[in-house]
Amino acid sequence: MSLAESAPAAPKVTKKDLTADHPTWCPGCGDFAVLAAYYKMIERIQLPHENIVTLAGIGCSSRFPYFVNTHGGHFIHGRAVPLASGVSLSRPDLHVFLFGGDGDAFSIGGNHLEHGARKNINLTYVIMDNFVYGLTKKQTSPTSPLGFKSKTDPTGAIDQPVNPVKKLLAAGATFIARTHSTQINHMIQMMERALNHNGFSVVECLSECVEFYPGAFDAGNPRKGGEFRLIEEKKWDGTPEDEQRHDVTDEIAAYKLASLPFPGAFGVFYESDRPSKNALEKKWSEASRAKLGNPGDLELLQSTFDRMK
Amino acid sequence: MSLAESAPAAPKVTKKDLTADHPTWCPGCGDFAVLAAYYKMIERIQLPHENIVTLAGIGCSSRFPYFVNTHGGHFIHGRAVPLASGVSLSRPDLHVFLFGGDGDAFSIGGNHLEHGARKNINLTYVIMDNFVYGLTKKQTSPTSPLGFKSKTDPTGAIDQPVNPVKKLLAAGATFIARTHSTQINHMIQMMERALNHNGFSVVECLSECVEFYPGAFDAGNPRKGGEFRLIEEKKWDGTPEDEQRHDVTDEIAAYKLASLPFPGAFGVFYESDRPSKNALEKKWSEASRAKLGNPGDLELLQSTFDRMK
Amino acid sequence: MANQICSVHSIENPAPHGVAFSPTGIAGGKTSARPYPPPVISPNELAEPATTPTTTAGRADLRPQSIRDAVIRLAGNSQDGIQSAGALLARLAGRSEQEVMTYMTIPSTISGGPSIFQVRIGTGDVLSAGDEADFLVAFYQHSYKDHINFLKEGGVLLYDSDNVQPDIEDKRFVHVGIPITGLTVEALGGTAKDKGKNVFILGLLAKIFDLDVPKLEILLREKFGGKNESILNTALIAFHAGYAYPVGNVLSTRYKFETSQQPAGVAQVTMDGNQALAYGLIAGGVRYGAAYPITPWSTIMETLRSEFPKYGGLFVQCEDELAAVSMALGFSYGGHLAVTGSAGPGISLKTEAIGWASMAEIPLIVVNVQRGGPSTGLPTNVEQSDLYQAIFGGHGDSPRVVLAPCTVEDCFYTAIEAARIARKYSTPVFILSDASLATRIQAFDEPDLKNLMIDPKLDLTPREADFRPYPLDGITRHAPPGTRMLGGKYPVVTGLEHDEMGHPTGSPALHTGMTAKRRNKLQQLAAEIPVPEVAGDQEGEALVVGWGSTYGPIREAVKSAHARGESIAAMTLRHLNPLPNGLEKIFARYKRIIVVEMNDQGLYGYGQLATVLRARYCDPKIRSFTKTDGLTFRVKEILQGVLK
Amino acid sequence: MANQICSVHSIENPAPHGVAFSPTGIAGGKTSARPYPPPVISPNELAEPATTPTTTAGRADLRPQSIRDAVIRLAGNSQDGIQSAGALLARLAGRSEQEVMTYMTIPSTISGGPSIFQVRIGTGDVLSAGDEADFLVAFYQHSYKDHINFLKEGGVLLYDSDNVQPDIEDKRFVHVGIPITGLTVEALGGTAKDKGKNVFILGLLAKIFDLDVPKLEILLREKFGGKNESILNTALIAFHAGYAYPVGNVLSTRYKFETSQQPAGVAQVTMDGNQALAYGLIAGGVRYGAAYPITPWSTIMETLRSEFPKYGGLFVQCEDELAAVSMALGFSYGGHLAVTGSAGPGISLKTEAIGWASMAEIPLIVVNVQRGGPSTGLPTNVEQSDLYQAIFGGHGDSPRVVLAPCTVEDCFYTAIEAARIARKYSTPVFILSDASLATRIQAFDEPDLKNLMIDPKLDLTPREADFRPYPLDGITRHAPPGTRMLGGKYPVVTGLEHDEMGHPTGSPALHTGMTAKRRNKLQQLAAEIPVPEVAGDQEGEALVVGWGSTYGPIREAVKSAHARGESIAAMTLRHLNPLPNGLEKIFARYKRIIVVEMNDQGLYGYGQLATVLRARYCDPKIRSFTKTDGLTFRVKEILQGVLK
Ligand SMILES: Cc1ncc(C[n+]2csc(CCOP(=O)(O)OP(=O)(O)O)c2C)c(N)n1
Ligand SMILES: Cc1ncc(C[n+]2csc(CCOP(=O)(O)OP(=O)(O)O)c2C)c(N)n1
Ligand code: SF4
Ligand code: SF4
Ligand SMILES: [Mg+2]
Ligand SMILES: [Mg+2]
Repeated sequence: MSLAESAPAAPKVTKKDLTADHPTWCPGCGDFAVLAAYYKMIERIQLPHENIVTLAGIGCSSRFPYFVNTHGGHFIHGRAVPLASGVSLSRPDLHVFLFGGDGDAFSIGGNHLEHGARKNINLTYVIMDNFVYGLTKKQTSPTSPLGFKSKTDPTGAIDQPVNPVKKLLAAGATFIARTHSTQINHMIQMMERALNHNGFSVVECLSECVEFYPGAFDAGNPRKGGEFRLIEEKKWDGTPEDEQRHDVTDEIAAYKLASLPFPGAFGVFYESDRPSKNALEKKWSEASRAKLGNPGDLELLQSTFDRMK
Repeated sequence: MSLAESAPAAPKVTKKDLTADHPTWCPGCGDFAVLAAYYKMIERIQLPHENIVTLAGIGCSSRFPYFVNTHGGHFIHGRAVPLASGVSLSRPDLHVFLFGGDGDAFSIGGNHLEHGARKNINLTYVIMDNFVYGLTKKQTSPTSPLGFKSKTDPTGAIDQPVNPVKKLLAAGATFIARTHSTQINHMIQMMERALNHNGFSVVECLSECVEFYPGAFDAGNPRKGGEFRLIEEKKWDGTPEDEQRHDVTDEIAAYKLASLPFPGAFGVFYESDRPSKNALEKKWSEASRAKLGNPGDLELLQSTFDRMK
Repeated sequence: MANQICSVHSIENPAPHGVAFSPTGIAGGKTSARPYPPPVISPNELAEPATTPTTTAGRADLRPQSIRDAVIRLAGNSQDGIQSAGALLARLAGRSEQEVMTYMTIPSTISGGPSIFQVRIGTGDVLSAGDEADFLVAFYQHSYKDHINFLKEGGVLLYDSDNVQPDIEDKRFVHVGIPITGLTVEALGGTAKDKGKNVFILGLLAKIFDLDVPKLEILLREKFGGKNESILNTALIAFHAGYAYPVGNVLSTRYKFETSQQPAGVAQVTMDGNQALAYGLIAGGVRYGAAYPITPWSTIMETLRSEFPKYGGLFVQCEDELAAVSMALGFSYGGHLAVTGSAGPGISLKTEAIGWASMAEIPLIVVNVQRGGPSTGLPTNVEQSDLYQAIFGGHGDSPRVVLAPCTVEDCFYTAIEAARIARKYSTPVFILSDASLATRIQAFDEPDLKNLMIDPKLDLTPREADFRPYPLDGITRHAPPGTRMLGGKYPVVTGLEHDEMGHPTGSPALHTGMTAKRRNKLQQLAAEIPVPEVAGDQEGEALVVGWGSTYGPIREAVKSAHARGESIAAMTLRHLNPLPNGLEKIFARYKRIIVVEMNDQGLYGYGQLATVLRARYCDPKIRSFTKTDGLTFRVKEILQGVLK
Repeated sequence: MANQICSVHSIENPAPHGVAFSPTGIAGGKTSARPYPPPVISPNELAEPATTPTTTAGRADLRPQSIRDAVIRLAGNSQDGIQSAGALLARLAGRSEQEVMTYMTIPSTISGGPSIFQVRIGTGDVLSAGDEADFLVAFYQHSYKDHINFLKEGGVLLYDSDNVQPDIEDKRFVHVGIPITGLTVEALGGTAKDKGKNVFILGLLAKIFDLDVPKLEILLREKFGGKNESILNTALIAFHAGYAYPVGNVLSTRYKFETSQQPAGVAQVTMDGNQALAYGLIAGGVRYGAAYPITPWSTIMETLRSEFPKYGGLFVQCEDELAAVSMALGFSYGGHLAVTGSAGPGISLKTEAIGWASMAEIPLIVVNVQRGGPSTGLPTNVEQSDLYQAIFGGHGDSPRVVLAPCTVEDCFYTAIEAARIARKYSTPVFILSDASLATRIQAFDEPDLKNLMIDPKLDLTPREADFRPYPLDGITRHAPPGTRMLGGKYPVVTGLEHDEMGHPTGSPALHTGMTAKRRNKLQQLAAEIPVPEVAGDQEGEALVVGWGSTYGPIREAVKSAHARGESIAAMTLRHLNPLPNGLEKIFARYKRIIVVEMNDQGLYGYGQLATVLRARYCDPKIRSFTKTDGLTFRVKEILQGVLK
């Protein structure tokens, strides 16, 4: 979503302005950090307060909008992408942010995620992936690893999990990043870059469910003896090191990166500047109006009726 | 779907046995050839007649089951994969075939296709892709190319189409092939290999809608001056030529192949022998029963109730 | 000039009012004073001069005769373009200020097949497409076989003698055989082969009915005058070949429609119900929408997909109905009232999200163009079996507004009213149309757009500090994103039960209060819905109640029964949920209330509207007459059903 | 011994029959001869000895006193494990052949929070969890504040004096302060910190109510005796610490439940409604299913996901509800009757596919564990607002069977009946449970599995040459794939309208005939449903009609009103669509029919069942008493609502 679109000169937005209801999340839930990063990011960028929209589906993570003092919506399970798309396509003045869980995004919402990506609708989607169904108290999620013991897989999950980055690449998402809720600065960076991307931008954020999947992401957390492996992006400085670095416009390379074993790499996997549906539809609308000489609504409908006499 | 499963010694099945209602398709529709290939394939393999199930969603192509004299079902739009999965998971004695269109598979049914692939359910899905909505008379489909003029895109489609092979690869389908309804023998080969694959096998078959998208696939039809570019699979014969050939177990290579411009390559893109959900669930069921000493149903429920006293 | 409105419109909705055909009818607006029109021409009147065709053989020209009404059925295959020929006739009638109504069948097989197009043109009210044809044009043997019994006794059978061998012994009809295929091929020099048959027929009919040729030529130009000149020429050649054919040799009479008594001047527009509904939405200020294709809804979305952008809006074809309703809600949440639509299967999929609209109180228009059900059912047939779902389909207590247009003209005005209600009450509004309205072509008075047109403004006026998104004591006024909240508190809309500020709550008192709030606003709406007009005897033996597209046949049936001295009246409900208040007073004036519907009698013997009325009024005299054959009601079916 | 069945079961379903508590009650099976039980112990009786606690101070042991019934409410946070303590009490009651019912609230916030668990144990019928508590155990100050008013006058407040400062001036209650936290930590050596509080309380209650300690120890072993021995030891230590506490110093009475008069021997099983429903499905021969998680349905799917494989079946968690219902239909089509389920939002999503099941005539069981609506609504509260959707939710004329269990025991038998009906009529069957049944724990007579258990056999017997998949003159008998068709013609099941062989058709006659066929089979079912039993006066002033979980409170209310001399009776409907025949005869015997439901009064003043009954019977004396506060009915609310 491009900053260009945002109207200037609103009063300064502070964390205090952005704070709403106290989160109902369990103490220690990874989602708190995602919320903090969102506050910080908006504070840094200073978006006009009233032009921020925070939307979500259903899930623990999807309670997000209640905890943010912006225009917001808490929709139904799995359909937040089309809801947000409607807002984005009809309101270029707004910054549309979407938050939700892995079940919301990849299970019930999987098809909408894919078509939103394909159509390249201009919005930013932060998927708070905890590898489990939190709100409904520990069922297997589409990202639960094989062997994960849940209430619906008491002896361990047997279905191969979704690979979010691969799915998004194949679907045609134009910005795909991955981060970890214990890495607050990295989260902020990724959210900001997603926001600045003009098109469908997704950030998968590993966010621990301390209640039902504690320690799930320690392997990606240095403080827990894990490795937070950052993607080094090409600087195009012609240096030999640069050879080794990742070209974010290279879809195949991104797909390879996405094949790394858990916890995998973090950072920007892919970014492309394919035109957004917002831009294409706008162009079409303007062209069809121009062809008619940009008539007024009444004039236009009247002329249509005249043809039906 | 593995032949191993099929019971032997049924009376010989002939095309005549398999023929049912006369197809209601428009004269010249590509789907006729797909039907013919299906008859031929079954005749070759000689599956027990009563153990063949032909299922479909909704669309012109999805009328398929009426034209085949096997057990069959004409379900609702986009949900045929879970329907077929239910049949497959509960009836190992059956050969489950699924037919449908691009809208059915990639638009409304996109999520089910993906999860069916991920769970690797044992069935064969032939997607009759005509790049358009036929039954509803020419709206843009998820595979319609950019610029395609339809009733919902009168000045040409603007949404980037789905790439079926990429989608299926990322989703985890274990057999992915592509064919063309003017290449009858190739169709039969692909269907047969899909049938013999143990897991979720998909054949994307370009099948022309002469009514609403005539000539769509001429570029892949030598008889129309196009090129039917076949995928050469590795023979593992250590010859230098073999270096150039495609390794169907190489996911990245398959993804690259899928990136070729239209009409792209035809043949098997990918095949892997990841265990099917059918096998995994069976194993789990047998294990849990064994743990209990394979009790009878009554005995089992009684013991459960005894624990609740 | 048309009067296809079933009942008075809501006061805030300045549509032409329904006409009461009985002098005692409630004044129904500008046309209600119009005298009770005489019954339509009888079969015999029409056909009598032709009953002895043989004697007329050889005569050069047609003896003129004046008629008020004619039903012409064109029977062929869907490929023959009989639809376009019929549509041109309909449009001509519209331009000639005649009443017109068409009826067509769409083959349910993909590859086309037998199909008909029926045009009824009249100088008086034309309320139905007609039970019987005065003229049958048969292209093929199967057309003849399937439809000859629809031709009234004494009616004229016009057949393509190249393809049809009628039973000429059958003296009930006037047989007029013309080698249509041959003549067309001949006229077009084989180039377009027999593709011009439809236009040839048009020329033939122009001669027989003494139609206005210059006007028809203009229509042909409008229809075929595209990029390729040759197409238009071919059409004109075929037309004149048909017109020039010496039909006098085989048919003795030239029929001339009486010129209408209407004060000329009010121009008419001619279109089908789906077009009327689409343009009504535009007039009502709807500029955004999203949907997924399905018959018979698709043509609305196709129209809006092209039209909305011209008005600076947008209509999106989504991946499925779940996405479509959700995107439409995104538009509405964004401050632009949006529309979504489908037929039964798709509406079923939208159920969950529509429940969110009820709970979050976001306005939305949901169009259901009903077809035969359940499940995929009969995609190209008509039925009124989705009323239960529209009223009761949501989980939880989720009251919805349900409107049903009853004519093509009413599709236009109902769409405007739906938009008004959705905005005023911030709630989802259903429009229940059906397959017969969708494809039926009617002419109606050109709407007064200047006064009707709603200019949709995005309301971002800053909200005061005391703003409550969900006031218990008032109707919710959605504050779209982009609105500055002077109190500094920004609202979250939600599908969870909530307090006045939109915070989730499990409070017993609040759930009770909010449930009542969501119900009360529909009760408020009910109070502003006018009591529907009753046509016919204002009290007496029987009141026939209907809804939707059965309006015409019911009116015509009641009219003719009345003419025969029956004590009977007709009422059509356009507001089905909430119902208008005061119906009990009307019911009290009749001995029998017969609810006529195209749906099943159900487990207990009552159709869907009948069940709703019985539940509210507990009046045992409310009875049902229903059918489920997938076809529109014939006038005589209704007469049989209601008179006993 | 339990009699929680609301009405006689279908003859083919050999469940224990409902008990008529009035001598004139219809004989309701083996227990119906049981005499009218005396009213439950009065607050004063219970508390009187304790009203002057001070005087009793210092006394070493408790004075025994016999009681028939006690309501104990444990109030703390969801983390305190009060649920498990309460559940153990309930199970103990079950093993002691006492009636028991529990009630709990689940915090709607994710991170847990205040929550209660209430156990009512009685020697007579226990029909509701109780309007007031005899004992309140308060863990925290907020527990005390929120629940003290639920304690009846003279009731005993047992509080953790480490966390709670009650208003000891409040002389309405007996205050018993015990440093529960401190004592537990002390007993467990701080190791498990205050985690053992719940078990400590259990020990305390065991002493106060003179419970069977050996039995309790066995229960503790069953519950905590897992892999880790130390857990069990901790539990036993905490339990005995509580039991050993000299509660006599602060409370004078030891309460002893009367030993039940029931002929011992019939063992009882104790479980919650969702378990009962799940095991009922297994007993009914259901072995396959698919669903998606949602509160309060999830625990059924979790049980079946583990249980079905043990029976050689399978339950699949799908990607969404659309896939779930479709996969369940795949199982059923394959010849294995399957179940799917959800709560409102998910059922809404299943609507389209359920319509296919009606049309294709494939059997299916759909469980809806109702919660507060609309939309996401109140996920953890109870409501009965999905009845309309269950009966009327599908598009097209798609009649569905709708059953509603009314007790935990009935959940078990209703599941068996649903499976029987789905098989016999090859049609979708809804089971409407609700959030209160789902989590309520009750003890009931151990079912006679030997006679009940259905062995699901896959029927692949070859079909004769004259086999018709959709006979107009009979009930569809699905031929699953794998069946040899001796006529050589293999069937296609379809959601399109079809002829008897399953070929798609648009034939008017066939659509009429098939629509009637799908309706008639439900009318046949109606004929075999027994007329529900009426408890209380068999004719008189008022008949209170209910459905689902309101059975208990309605029975108890009517019972006490009756005891006070009111002319009143109660009837619970378990079959909601089709309704049993002959209700009109029952209604005729009363002056007022009051339908009590947990849903909204709607636009016209009637709840959902009331509306359905009014529509069928058009009897204006059918009235509604409804509420929408998301809570189960209190007995006194019902009394206020129905007696005026
Ligand atoms: C249609 C529908 N189906 C199911 C549910 C129940 N439900 C609520 S949230 C959820 C999934 C939660 O998992 P996730 O999306 O990963 O979010 P998390 O709680 O883990 O943050 C489910 C199944 C629902 N509310 N609506
Ligand atoms: C729920 C639902 N939505 C929409 C439709 C209407 N519909 C039927 S088939 C179809 C798409 C047809 O396109 P495709 O799947 O590509 O099949 P084709 O006809 O091209 O073979 C649609 C939108 C429907 N029957 N059900
Ligand atoms: S359940 Fe898990 S995801 Fe939900 S709030 Fe608690 S810790 Fe977070
Ligand atoms: S419309 Fe197209 S896809 Fe359908 S039958 Fe005709 S040619 Fe085939
Ligand atoms: Mg999650
Ligand atoms: Mg297609």
